[in-house]
Amino acid sequence: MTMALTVDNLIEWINNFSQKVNEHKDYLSELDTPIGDGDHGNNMARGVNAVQESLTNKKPAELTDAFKQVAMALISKVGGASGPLYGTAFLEMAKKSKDTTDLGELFTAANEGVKKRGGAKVGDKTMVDVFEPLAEKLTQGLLEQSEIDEAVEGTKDLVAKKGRASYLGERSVGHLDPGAMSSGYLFSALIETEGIL
Amino acid sequence: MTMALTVDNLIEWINNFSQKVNEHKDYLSELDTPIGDGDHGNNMARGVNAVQESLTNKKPAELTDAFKQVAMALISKVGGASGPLYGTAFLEMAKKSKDTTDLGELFTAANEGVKKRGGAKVGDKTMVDVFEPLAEKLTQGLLEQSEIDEAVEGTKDLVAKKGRASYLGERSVGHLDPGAMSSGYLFSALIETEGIL
Amino acid sequence: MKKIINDAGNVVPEMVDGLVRSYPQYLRQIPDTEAVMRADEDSMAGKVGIVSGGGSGHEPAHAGFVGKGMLSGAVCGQVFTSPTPDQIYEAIKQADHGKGVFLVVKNYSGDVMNFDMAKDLAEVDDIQTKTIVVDDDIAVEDSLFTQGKRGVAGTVLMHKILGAAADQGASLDDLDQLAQAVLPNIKTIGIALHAATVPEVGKPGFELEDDEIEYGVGIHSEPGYKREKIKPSKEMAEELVAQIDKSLQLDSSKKYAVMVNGMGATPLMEQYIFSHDLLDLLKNKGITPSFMKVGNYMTSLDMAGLSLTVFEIKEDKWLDYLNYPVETIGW
Amino acid sequence: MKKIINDAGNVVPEMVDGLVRSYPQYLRQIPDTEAVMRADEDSMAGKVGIVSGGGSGHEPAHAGFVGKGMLSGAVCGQVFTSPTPDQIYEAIKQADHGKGVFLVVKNYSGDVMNFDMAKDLAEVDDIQTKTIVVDDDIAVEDSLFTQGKRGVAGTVLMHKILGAAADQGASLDDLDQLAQAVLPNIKTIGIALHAATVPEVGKPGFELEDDEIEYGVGIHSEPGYKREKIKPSKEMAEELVAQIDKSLQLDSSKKYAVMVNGMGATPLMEQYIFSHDLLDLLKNKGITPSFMKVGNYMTSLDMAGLSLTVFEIKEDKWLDYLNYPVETIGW
Ligand SMILES: Nc1ncnc2c1ncn2[C@@H]1O[C@H](COP(=O)(O)OP(=O)(O)O)[C@@H](O)[C@H]1O
Ligand SMILES: Nc1ncnc2c1ncn2[C@@H]1O[C@H](COP(=O)(O)OP(=O)(O)O)[C@@H](O)[C@H]1O
Ligand SMILES: [Mg+2]
Ligand SMILES: [Mg+2]
Ligand SMILES: [Mg+2]
Ligand SMILES: [Mg+2]
Repeated sequence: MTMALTVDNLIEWINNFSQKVNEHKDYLSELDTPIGDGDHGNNMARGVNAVQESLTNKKPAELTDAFKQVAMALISKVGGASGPLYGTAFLEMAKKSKDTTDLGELFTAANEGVKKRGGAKVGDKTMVDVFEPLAEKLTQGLLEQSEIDEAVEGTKDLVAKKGRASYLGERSVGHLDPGAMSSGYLFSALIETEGIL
Repeated sequence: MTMALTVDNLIEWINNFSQKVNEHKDYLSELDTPIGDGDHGNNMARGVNAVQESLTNKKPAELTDAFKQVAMALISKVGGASGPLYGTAFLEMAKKSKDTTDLGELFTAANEGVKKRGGAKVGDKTMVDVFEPLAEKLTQGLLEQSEIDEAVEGTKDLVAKKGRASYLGERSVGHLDPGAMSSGYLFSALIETEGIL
Repeated sequence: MKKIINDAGNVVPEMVDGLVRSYPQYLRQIPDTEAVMRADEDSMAGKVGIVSGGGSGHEPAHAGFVGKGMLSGAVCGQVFTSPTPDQIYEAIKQADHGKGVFLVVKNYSGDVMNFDMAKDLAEVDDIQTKTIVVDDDIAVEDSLFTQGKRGVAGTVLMHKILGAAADQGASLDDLDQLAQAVLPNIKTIGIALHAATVPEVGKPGFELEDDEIEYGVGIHSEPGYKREKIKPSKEMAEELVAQIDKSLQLDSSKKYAVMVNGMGATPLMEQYIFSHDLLDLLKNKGITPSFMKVGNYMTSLDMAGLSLTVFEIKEDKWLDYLNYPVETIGW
Repeated sequence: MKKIINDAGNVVPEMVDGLVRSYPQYLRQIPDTEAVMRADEDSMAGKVGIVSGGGSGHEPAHAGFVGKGMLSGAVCGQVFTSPTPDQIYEAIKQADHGKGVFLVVKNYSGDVMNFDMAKDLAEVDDIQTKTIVVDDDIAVEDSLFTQGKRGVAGTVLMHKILGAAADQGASLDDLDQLAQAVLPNIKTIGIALHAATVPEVGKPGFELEDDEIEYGVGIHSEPGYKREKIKPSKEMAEELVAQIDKSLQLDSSKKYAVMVNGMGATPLMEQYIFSHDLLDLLKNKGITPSFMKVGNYMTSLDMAGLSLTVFEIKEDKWLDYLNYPVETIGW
């Protein structure tokens, strides 16, 4: 078994992600309550369920199609801030997948897309605080669960500069960022997908 | 000291009544909660306070004027069901006081007025269940606190036929009628007014 | 009790002041009263005036329906307490332009008696009056020996119809006939998730558990006819439609107006969801309403819940009256 | 949680269905979306369309402001969640009559990004669009490095003004200039007595004690800037006016429009009492509003509380736009 991204293990990866999101749906919404509007779990669950429906209804032939189907389902079902951001991430990976199947490169493109769409940078207490360092780790072939945990945990002490949590200013400190947590699941799901890394 | 109704002891009587109503304001509203709309105490307090203001601002020269002042203050301040009923009672006493100062006759006239205005009769679980038997006792010169208590208590087991409590039908049983209770205070206040009976 | 008020004993005068000063284009207050008249009452010259009123706590009823095409005046009593005859009388005087004044009264002992006394006062001035006593609430059994049914949200439809007719020149007798003809066709039934708190009382009129609802409540926290565990909106709609059906015999060959009325603390979202279920149920009976309103029209302070009013439109003219343009805050 | 709903995950489609079917004279739904358009959109031929939208839970906003003289369409997202680009794009397509479409967006990351993506899609079809991002809430400090201020109830005034101008034939550029000129003059600040409960969450967004209120809340149960024991209405009004004053420098030589907006569970009685106190405070400053609205316009589900919006009317034309007649459910 070659260690490479294929349509099949991409689908397995996304299924793993869906499972985690559904399992932790209430937890994600809970994280979104003190520093947001309490809907992140519901938003993401609506999204990943639509993704699974899309992938089941029509199995993509190509990697690029697969990424695009994921992106479109997320864009048209999630809404809120995370919808366009996750959607953009997968849309950028779709584009990039025409040239490469390297997950490091794909996630670097995804991270650039998210930063452009939302205007956030590292330290703003958003999903970028997970995407950026972990894209780097992926590139280095060093992605591990402990790195993921560290990136997610790292958002706790930050002051939010983007998204709803930024309305709280200093009072956002002490809370994990919900979008960082869901992004963490995306990377964990990758680790748990055999043969993809 | 002759035992007769005068402007002075009428004012004292009304003052006693006001005091009782204010003291038991919350209790009257509480009685009005399970079988009414919880405002009888507030309605009556607003009324008797207006009466006192009226009698203080302009001391009536004649008994008829005194009754009329009481009636007008109640009519224009109480509202609800009890306003026109108490107002009518005192208006009828004002009319009757041109011919007699006998409290039995006055209250008989008051009771007739209340019955005509509201269409209730004895047994309908209203203030009539206090006015009618006690007007009779007054006529006989036999008004005592025990009679008052009995009349008021007697409303407990009745099914309401008039007023808001009637919407409850059988479920009004087991609750004292708030208007009967406040009427009870009017009669108790009479007993406590020296030289009036 | 948590409310945006100052003194619980002073809510009505402050409310009326705030209302009239916020909407001077529609309303003016009769000095030294809590009676509110049309700012353009003079343009009613030659027409019959319509005066309504009742206890406060039902906003926008009734002052919110004062204006061109609807009421001439509304008299605001204390919270849940009928207004007094002297104030009703002042409103009658101002609403009279020589053609008489029509009074819309809800069927509560207090309202009926106070309006009656006001009529007596107006009679002395030779002001002609007629009255309709609205009793649209079907939750209470009717009976000759009791007060009978209550007047609730359907009263607003009565205001609308009479207001349109009066604006088009109907006489006092015309209005009387119209009101009598319309009345038996308006039926309302309500549901509560949480009772109202009267400011001077400070606690809800009755207690419901976190998962309980009450069917058949009135607009003064009067308890209803049964209490149940909360159900999906669709099942609540089924219960209310079944009650209305019993009383109106809903029939696809007839025309209906429907009003879904929020009780004060129930958001429009829930009212629209209920309407969705309601319209489905009616559709199953072959009925599409000819006229519909959804919103807060006759509230009960901060009560959570809603009422359903169905009005059988027996004459096309009635539908025209419902659609007749008005200039009010609340319609 | 006690609500008149069926499935917590299905509240928005059911709500939109109920709304549109209750008011077919005003609204129609774009099939397979939760986007709501004017029933008479065709009469907008030759005019610029105006599309707004956002998360649901703010009823009557935004669909209740769709109609002649106001919005062409409103896109209803999930509860408190921005609508998605595909649905916004559908509304843009239908609102375009060759003169372009103006978008009114509230300043939330999600709304801004989703509307941006929809604009990108419309560009492919050569539909011209311009956008105003409304950020009237002064409870949040502005800053170049953050998302900045939120869009709240003042957005409704923006709808009103742009809708009136568009109906009178303003071009896309005219509307853009108008919106830019108006925006800095609209300021809003809110207060909560009780937070909202999102149906899918099932409990309030934050907890307040029985005697606590929160100043500066948003319309999604975002906490505000301070929490205090409940006070008389007059003192709450003082706090809110002081905040507005800091930001607008209230001055008796200027003209103002004022909107008192109920949050969903606060009855009109309390809103009118607050308005009474507010008008007294303004009067002390020599100010009588040139225009005023009191009621539920931009709610937050079943949140108890209200917001105060003050809009400095710098041009008489703006006042004309506010007074321009509309045919909507919610204005
Ligand atoms: N501008 C932004 N850039 C990057 N991430 C963002 C931005 N705004 C919000 N987010 C992310 O989105 C998450 C919130 O998503 P969600 O709750 O679904 O949307 P909403 O805030 O609209 O309710 C935040 O926790 C954060 O990680
Ligand atoms: N038709 C009637 N005849 C006699 N008494 C009545 C009638 N209707 C009501 N009452 C009396 O009025 C009392 C209620 O008064 P109150 O609470 O002040 O008025 P409301 O019922 O309008 O709130 C009842 O307890 C009853 O004694
Ligand atoms: Mg969120
Ligand atoms: Mg009472
Ligand atoms: Mg009462
Ligand atoms: Mg959201």
